[in-house]
Amino acid sequence: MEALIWTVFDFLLITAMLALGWSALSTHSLRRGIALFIAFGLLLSLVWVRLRAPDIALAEAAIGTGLTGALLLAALRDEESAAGAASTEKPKNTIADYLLIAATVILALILGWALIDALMNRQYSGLANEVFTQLDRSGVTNPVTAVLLNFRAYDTFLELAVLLVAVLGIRSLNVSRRPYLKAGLVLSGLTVWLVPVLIVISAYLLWVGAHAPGGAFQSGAVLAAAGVLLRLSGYHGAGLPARIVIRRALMIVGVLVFAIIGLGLMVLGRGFLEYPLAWSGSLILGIETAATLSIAVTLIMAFLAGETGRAGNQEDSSC
Amino acid sequence: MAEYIAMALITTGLIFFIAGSIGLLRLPDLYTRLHALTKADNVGLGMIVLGLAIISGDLITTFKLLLVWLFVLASSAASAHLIAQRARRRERGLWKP
Amino acid sequence: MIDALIWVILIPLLGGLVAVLFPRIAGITGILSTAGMVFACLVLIKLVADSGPQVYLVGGWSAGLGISLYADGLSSLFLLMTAMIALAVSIYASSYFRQSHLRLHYWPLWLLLLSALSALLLASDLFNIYVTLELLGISAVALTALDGKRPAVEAAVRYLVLGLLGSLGFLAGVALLYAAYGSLDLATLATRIQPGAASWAAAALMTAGLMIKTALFPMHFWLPPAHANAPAPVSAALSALVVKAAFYLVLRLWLDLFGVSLSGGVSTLIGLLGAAAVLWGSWCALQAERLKVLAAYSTVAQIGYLFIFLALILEMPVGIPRDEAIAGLMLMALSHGFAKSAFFLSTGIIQQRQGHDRIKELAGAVQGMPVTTFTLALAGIALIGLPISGAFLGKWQLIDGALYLHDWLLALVVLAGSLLASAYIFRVLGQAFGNSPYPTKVLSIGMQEIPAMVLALIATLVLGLASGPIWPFLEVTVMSGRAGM
Amino acid sequence: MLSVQMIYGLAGVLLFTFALRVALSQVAFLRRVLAINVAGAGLFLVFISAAYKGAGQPADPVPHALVLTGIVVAFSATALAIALARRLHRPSDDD
Repeated sequence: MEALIWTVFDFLLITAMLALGWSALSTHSLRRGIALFIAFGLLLSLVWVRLRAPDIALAEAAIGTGLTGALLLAALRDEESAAGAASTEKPKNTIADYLLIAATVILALILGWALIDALMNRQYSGLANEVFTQLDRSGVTNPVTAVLLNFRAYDTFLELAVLLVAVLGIRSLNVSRRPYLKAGLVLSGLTVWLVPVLIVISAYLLWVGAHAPGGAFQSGAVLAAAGVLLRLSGYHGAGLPARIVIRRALMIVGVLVFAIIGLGLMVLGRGFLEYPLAWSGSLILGIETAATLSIAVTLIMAFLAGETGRAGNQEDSSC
Repeated sequence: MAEYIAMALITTGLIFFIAGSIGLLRLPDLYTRLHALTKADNVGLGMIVLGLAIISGDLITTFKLLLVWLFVLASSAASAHLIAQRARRRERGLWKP
Repeated sequence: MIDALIWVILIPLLGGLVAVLFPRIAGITGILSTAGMVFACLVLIKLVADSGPQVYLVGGWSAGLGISLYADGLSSLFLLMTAMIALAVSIYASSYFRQSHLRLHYWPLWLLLLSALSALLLASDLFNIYVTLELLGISAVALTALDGKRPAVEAAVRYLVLGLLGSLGFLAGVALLYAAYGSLDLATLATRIQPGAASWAAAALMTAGLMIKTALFPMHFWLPPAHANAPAPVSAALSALVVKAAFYLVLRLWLDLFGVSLSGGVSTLIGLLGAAAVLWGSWCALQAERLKVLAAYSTVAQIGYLFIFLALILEMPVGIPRDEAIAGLMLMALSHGFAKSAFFLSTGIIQQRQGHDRIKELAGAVQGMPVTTFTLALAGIALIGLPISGAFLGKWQLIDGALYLHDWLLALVVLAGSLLASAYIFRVLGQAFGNSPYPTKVLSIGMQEIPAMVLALIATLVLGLASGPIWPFLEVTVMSGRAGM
Repeated sequence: MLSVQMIYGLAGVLLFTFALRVALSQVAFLRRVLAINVAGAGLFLVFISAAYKGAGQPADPVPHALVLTGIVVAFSATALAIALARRLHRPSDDD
């Protein structure tokens, strides 16, 4: 009986997700497309929870839907003010489109067949048991954080560099957005009350990451949400430090701490990012705190499109 | 016994959600829809949170669930107000994009 | 000593961070970091030459669980090329960007691009390769759109969209391989992979994704606007390094992972696409109005040669002719890298001095900038593949390999491509000779002309005459074969 | 366990291919950015469904870490794409 309930639930969840995904991409009005995309992202977080991936659900809701959605809506606001009316073009299907549809149907069939073949006769189960046997030597008990910050720490190191490069690229384009108007009573009331709570939650998420779903990326995203909320309610600096030098330092602190700890361990004769067993817990926490700070600052600057805001001195138009 | 109370609470909560969505589809203009959504969904969520708290039993999860409910209440009330305010201004032609 | 692998990645990365924090000393940090990178690469080459391929387990975990870096003959030679070109471009850029406000944004992005390149050339874990590909793509796009003018930003937008689609294709392949064989490490996957639907689809997807990134013929339309509109030092790096790093990945995947069991009909397809790229790229280069567009289309053609080479290697049975072919491919890739970067750098000098790079109005360039035109001529020799250049030896091996496989069509295409290449190079050189009697002064901008000339000299003289040691170096390391380890 | 992996994996493939079609067709730039995000989500679904080990056992954490990295990389690419689009709509002051 219970299996039946689960299959019905799976069926409903998948059809809802596919329907949302399909409609987000094929509605005529871009504004409705973005709204549906945000709904799709939230439903996707539900799918991650269903597939027993709570860390991904947190990150999907915070970064994949929340911040990406905020970014898209801000982009829409600029595009609409530039283009006047909301863009409601009806894409007419040319022959190229039909060809493309045929090609993607074939691709879908090939990929589906390949996936079924991969899952059916699968001799090697993934790296799960390797991770669980080594888990006690990783310094944290949450397996995803162990993989992210110990076993595959080099991946996370490069990924923080990707985030940094993206923001450096945005900064060089110098496309700062018009600041928002001073918020009315309700929004500023909400902001004054919500922002401190968001900061506490982000600290909690950072701390809990060691033994339960959470960690640097989720807490960085929540901190960035506080910054975005400040920005929306009229605080131009969006909570970022006013002085340019501090802002630059915060941008790179995540990658820098990673590199310094890696090099420090090499000086002590161990490999790059090869944590000694005794300190690995605290080293990971140190890296995570620095990563949270730089993730939050870079995500906020991505939303601001790199503008320093009125508070920053105008030595150069972007920090 | 607690199971059944929780079950009852959650189903009534669901009924409120369904009422909210029907309100969204059927009601004529923006303001009434906003009204339906924020009112019905928040009560529905309150019911579900209560039901889940009973099922979970321990205090910390109950507190977290209440926190979730508080956040949804605050954000949906604030956003409903903002949407309504923007619609009012647009009607009176005050709004400049 | 094995830490050289990590230092090659860390030096430019730390340089980039310093350049973000202290923009005033960004130029010097850039030059010092690239010099450090060259030194680390030389140490690495010596290490690989003495004791064979090096594996570095990052974080001390075994290859299955953790990520391992791998340096063999192929990757360390590409790394050395990257480091040397990077040093020359950095010296060039420190004077090219001296006045402009772009200096603040150029150096951090450039140094992070270099660390992405070295991380990619040393990666041996599939998902790690995906992350380095993204890091490379995003920094290249940011650099392309650096001067913020409309054509550059439009080219950067198209480059980003196609780059993301390429990375998604690659990631789809990684997902299938992990679902089927439960590992991400190249060495373990090479032992586990068998021909089947999953490995076929993964090979097709990954190769298609990387073909977009190398701008192979049908998917090349994003490259000319991007490379032509980017600032000169950026387009030199894009053409010589970024596009070639993606080709290196195709080579690595087909030699190590998919090679044995899956080549089949794929090599004929790759050969055909390569041939089409050679002909189409050279033909468009002949029509190009501007020097930079000509250089960009010549990159499309040169990538075509490399893919023809790959098709031949896949068809050859393992043995001496195959090692020769791989060494020949290596020589062509290296000499194109040096020659193309020299070509773009000297085009940048012409553009800065004369305000434009239209080929028709180049008259008098020889008199005004004799050294720059000399570098253009040297680079042209290496691009065509005339005798004293690495490309000549490479093309010799290419035609030799094609004849070995009795593939007359490919040999014909290579000859036709070289003919077209000489046509468009001599068209440029012909325009450069003006009528004013004698050169006013030899060196117009030392800091910019000398690095460009050194690169061109490496492409022609060093690779042409002194490329002896490459053969044993390549054969010892690449042929030892990763799967056996 | 296998059927759950299969259903969600195939749903991921469907999402990926459909979003790829929209991303490749000539539509407004913001819509193509949306399509690339949805395609990425489809791929992540294939990853995580392969990692699902049934209701009882904990799932394989390695794909979870990969998808987390993927989400952040996707965000950075989207942020850069949107900034580039803004630059196109707004001729810069020094033009």
